[in-house]
Amino acid sequence: ASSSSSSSSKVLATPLTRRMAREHGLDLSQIAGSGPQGRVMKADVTAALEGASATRNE
Amino acid sequence: MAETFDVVIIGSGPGGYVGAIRAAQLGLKTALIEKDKRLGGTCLHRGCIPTKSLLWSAALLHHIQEAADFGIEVPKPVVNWAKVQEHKQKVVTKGANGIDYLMKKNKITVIKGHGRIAGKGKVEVTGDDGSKQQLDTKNIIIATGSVPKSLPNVKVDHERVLNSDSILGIDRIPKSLIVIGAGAVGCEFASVFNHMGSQVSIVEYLPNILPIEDADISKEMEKQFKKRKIDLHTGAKVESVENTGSGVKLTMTVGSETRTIEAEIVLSAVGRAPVSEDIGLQHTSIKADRGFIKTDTMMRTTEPGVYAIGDVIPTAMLAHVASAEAVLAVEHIAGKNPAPINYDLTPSATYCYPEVASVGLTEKKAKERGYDVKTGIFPFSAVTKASISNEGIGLVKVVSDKKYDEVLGVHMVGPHATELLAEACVALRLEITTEELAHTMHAHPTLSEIVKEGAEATLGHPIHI
Amino acid sequence: MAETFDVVIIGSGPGGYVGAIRAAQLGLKTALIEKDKRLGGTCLHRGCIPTKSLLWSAALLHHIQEAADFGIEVPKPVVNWAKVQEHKQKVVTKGANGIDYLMKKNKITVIKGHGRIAGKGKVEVTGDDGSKQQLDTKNIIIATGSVPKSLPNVKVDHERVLNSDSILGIDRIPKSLIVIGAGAVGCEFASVFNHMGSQVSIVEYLPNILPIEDADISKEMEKQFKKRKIDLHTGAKVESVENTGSGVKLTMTVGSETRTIEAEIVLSAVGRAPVSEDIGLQHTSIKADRGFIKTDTMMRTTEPGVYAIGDVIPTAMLAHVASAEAVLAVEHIAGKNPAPINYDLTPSATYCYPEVASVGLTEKKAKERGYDVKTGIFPFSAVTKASISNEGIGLVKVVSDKKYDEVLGVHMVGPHATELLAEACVALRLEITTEELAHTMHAHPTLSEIVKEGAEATLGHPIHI
Ligand SMILES: Cc1cc2nc3c(=O)[nH]c(=O)nc-3n(C[C@H](O)[C@H](O)[C@H](O)COP(=O)(O)OP(=O)(O)OC[C@H]3O[C@@H](n4cnc5c(N)ncnc54)[C@H](O)[C@@H]3O)c2cc1C
Ligand SMILES: Cc1cc2nc3c(=O)[nH]c(=O)nc-3n(C[C@H](O)[C@H](O)[C@H](O)COP(=O)(O)OP(=O)(O)OC[C@H]3O[C@@H](n4cnc5c(N)ncnc54)[C@H](O)[C@@H]3O)c2cc1C
Repeated sequence: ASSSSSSSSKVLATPLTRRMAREHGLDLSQIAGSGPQGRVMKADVTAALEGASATRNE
Repeated sequence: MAETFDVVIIGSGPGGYVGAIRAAQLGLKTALIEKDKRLGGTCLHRGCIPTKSLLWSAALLHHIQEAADFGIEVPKPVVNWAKVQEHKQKVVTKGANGIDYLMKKNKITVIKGHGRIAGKGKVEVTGDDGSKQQLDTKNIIIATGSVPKSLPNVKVDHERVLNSDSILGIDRIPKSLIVIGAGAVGCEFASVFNHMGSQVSIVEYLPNILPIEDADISKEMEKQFKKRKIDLHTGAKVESVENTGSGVKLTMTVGSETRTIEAEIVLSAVGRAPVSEDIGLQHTSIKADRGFIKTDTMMRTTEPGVYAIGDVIPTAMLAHVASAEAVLAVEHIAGKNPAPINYDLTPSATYCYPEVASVGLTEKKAKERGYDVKTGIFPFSAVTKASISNEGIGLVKVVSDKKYDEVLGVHMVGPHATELLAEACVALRLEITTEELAHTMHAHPTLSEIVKEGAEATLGHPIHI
Repeated sequence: MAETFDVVIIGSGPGGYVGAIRAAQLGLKTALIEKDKRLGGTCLHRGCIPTKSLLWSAALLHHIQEAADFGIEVPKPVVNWAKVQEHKQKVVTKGANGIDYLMKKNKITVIKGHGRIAGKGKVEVTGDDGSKQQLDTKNIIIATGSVPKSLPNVKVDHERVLNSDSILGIDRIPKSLIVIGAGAVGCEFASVFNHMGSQVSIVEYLPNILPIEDADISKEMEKQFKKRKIDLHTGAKVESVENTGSGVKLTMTVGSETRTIEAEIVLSAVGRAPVSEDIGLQHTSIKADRGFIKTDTMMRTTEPGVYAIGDVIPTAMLAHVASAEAVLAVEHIAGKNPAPINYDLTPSATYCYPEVASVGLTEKKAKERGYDVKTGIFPFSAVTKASISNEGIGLVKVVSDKKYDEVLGVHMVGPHATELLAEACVALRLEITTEELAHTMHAHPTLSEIVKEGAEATLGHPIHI
């Protein structure tokens, strides 16, 4: 377990999605992961980002 | 009354037999049909395994020839080619026995004969003796694989002009050999026979050998082959191959130049053709496209209940791809919800010496995909473990995306590259960044440290160079 | 006026010299102090590298002895031990030249002599000729490493009773050898000399050889060593070692039994002691604990501006740990915000034949930590690539957590295990689950497929067994 996941529920992510989340101020635990066992993958973060910008653009 | 299978698989290569095992593990009533004498397909009998056995004998000979450098003095080794072949056969037979055992253990019904789809949920099997048997099944997986193809102007006679099937059984080490086609298969045989003492030439139509690899990798391998005195002709179009009685004469054009080279034999290694004829496709909606059967991401063909996997579909013709597709198909049949295969993560391996291995995007492909690409190169000459065996040859190249630092591809030429690749396969699958890869502790001293250094090189600060 | 360094590093092992390079890359004004003639420390001169050179020669000899099985016929090979040593020396010298080059390239000030902390921000270096030089520095890193230690009742005379330093330079292959201590160092020398033809005995105090490894791994390795006719005495307390003039006689007790064995020489390989005396700690607040210097997770000692890394601190005594700690320390000095090292992810490798390698938790440790543990074992005998070189020996064991399916540890005995480990290092670092590992495509045919199969075994459905 990584140091960042000491809280109650564990978020499976990837180095890439952790970085993307950091840069864009996203909370990975709020993103549904499409990877095995719910791991948050790049596609999920990209989708979340696109969703966010789509909302902003409205 | 005939029983009804959950799945009937036609073809027992690494696609078919692995799929059958997984199907049985998932509780499916499974039949596997094979027309060859033994199970295992191309991979076991005419592909991956016998070639690697020859390559091991060849690499061993090479290491023995250098053994004095390490204090092990041996009189000149002699190759007993018949024994080389015997060992190869032993490994293959052991593999086939292993598959037989696995079929029994998993209670898979194995039927020997030629399988054809005979209608909806029906497969007909014709035995060697002409006897026919009909199977009822809920699902069918076509796993009929592929066979060598040849150039229209290069007739394979299995005497002077061999293909990968026939050269595997060759009864001698040819004095000289011309290999047409420098893909994995061509390069592996070139490597074997060069080590065994043949004079080897390679003729490749494209500008570089191993054309699907990253250009820097192909170039490095060309350098290595040249050091080994392999005669390379790239960008070369074969015009004719002529049996001279005592050998073969090959004429090619390279740009405006015409070249003629001669050798004892020629190996035609120009690719493989899918096997989709005479398997009953006419009883389905499936239309093969230049022999290939198209599928969706769950390996379903256009015909409900009929799947296709492995070399017969237009994905990379590799054993592990066939196996992965087979597992996916049976998991789908079993009602699981498998994730589609990400083909960008397909490892590619060529077991020549030194080895070549890669996964992910080449620099060129990454640019085509629109990534802002960074690369890092690190040589094996700066890896201490490699210098211990005098194998400081080759390099690793890491391709990454500037924006998020994602590792997009890892490409290697070097000692044991095919084993070192596994790390990169996992790393890419888990979307690693170069920073994370560079920070991963690797055991010292190992060759695998090169992957870490390659990642550091991408970041601009490798340690040992 | 003397210049002020950003960091002065005492000791040029894989801790010190790697730290110096990274420091220079980060723009720090760096000095490296070494009392040995050449840079590189234990690892390069008396540890990792020379042992692996001997092991390569030994493994090569072994492969040559089996070469006929693969069709390569060679008359009986002869070991030229002087040449074995010469090659080893060549590799070491090349390594030392490499470090010299890296120091120059990175503009690191290298000072030969004995370094001592002389007060806040002061390091005094005493040259071989007694000349003294004082350095001003903002930070100090203690990287003084370790030296062999011995049992109180086993006096190392470097004639009959050797330690790892002296056996490395031995001028002959002993007819017989007793190794006291079956950690990595002991097992590696046992493996070398067994291959080279010595009659080898191992005497280990704990119940199993390689006691820090998972019990199943230790047991498998014991099986392998026994097959190689190495005489194992575990749970054995050495009572005395006596020089008989023509050899040595070792008396031990195993339970209530007393055993006596004789040999030409004894190797004492019972661990290493940190080097923290005579380095000026009295001018700091640092109190060594049985020689070890304690640090926090940023490698800081109790003395502001003084860091310690590598074998001199109470973490695993391994080269890659020393390097990782050094990089961490200089990144901290440079004001970066490095992540602490997760020591659970420290790879461990023993380069005996077959090799042993592991990362993460053993089954026992995982249980102690309260995990609900699952394990999966897969043998190399079921890996086709291994059978190609007749190396279907050993196994992989995957330890996982039932709750989240996380892979907690990967443990191996087998051919090239030290290279195969890299995949597991990355996998654990990225918190892989066994399901994800099992679904990662691995190139076929490779030894690395065993890792995938091990993960499948944990899930209850390995394919090839
Ligand atoms: C020389 C060589 C070296 C190779 N090396 C490697 C390597 O190192 N790594 C790698 O990944 N790949 C390698 N390959 C490729 C690999 O062998 C193939 O990708 C793999 O075998 C494809 O598996 P498959 O199950 O799709 O088909 P195949 O292995 O081709 O198996 C198909 C089987 O179906 C049977 N069959 C066909 N039609 C019928 C029918 N109508 N009824 C019954 N049975 C039928 C065939 O007899 C055959 O046994 C190599 C190939 C060659 C030629
Ligand atoms: C036989 C053997 C085999 C090994 N094999 C492996 C292996 O395969 N993999 C692995 O990871 N580890 C291996 N190790 C362990 C590895 O060598 C050590 O963990 C590693 O060298 C520690 O690095 P270090 O930089 O902390 O210290 P060291 O490498 O011990 O270097 C310390 C340096 O500091 C110098 N020094 C000490 N005091 C002073 C002073 N006051 N002034 C100036 N200089 C000073 C010493 O001369 C020395 O050069 C092996 C060890 C041995 C003995």
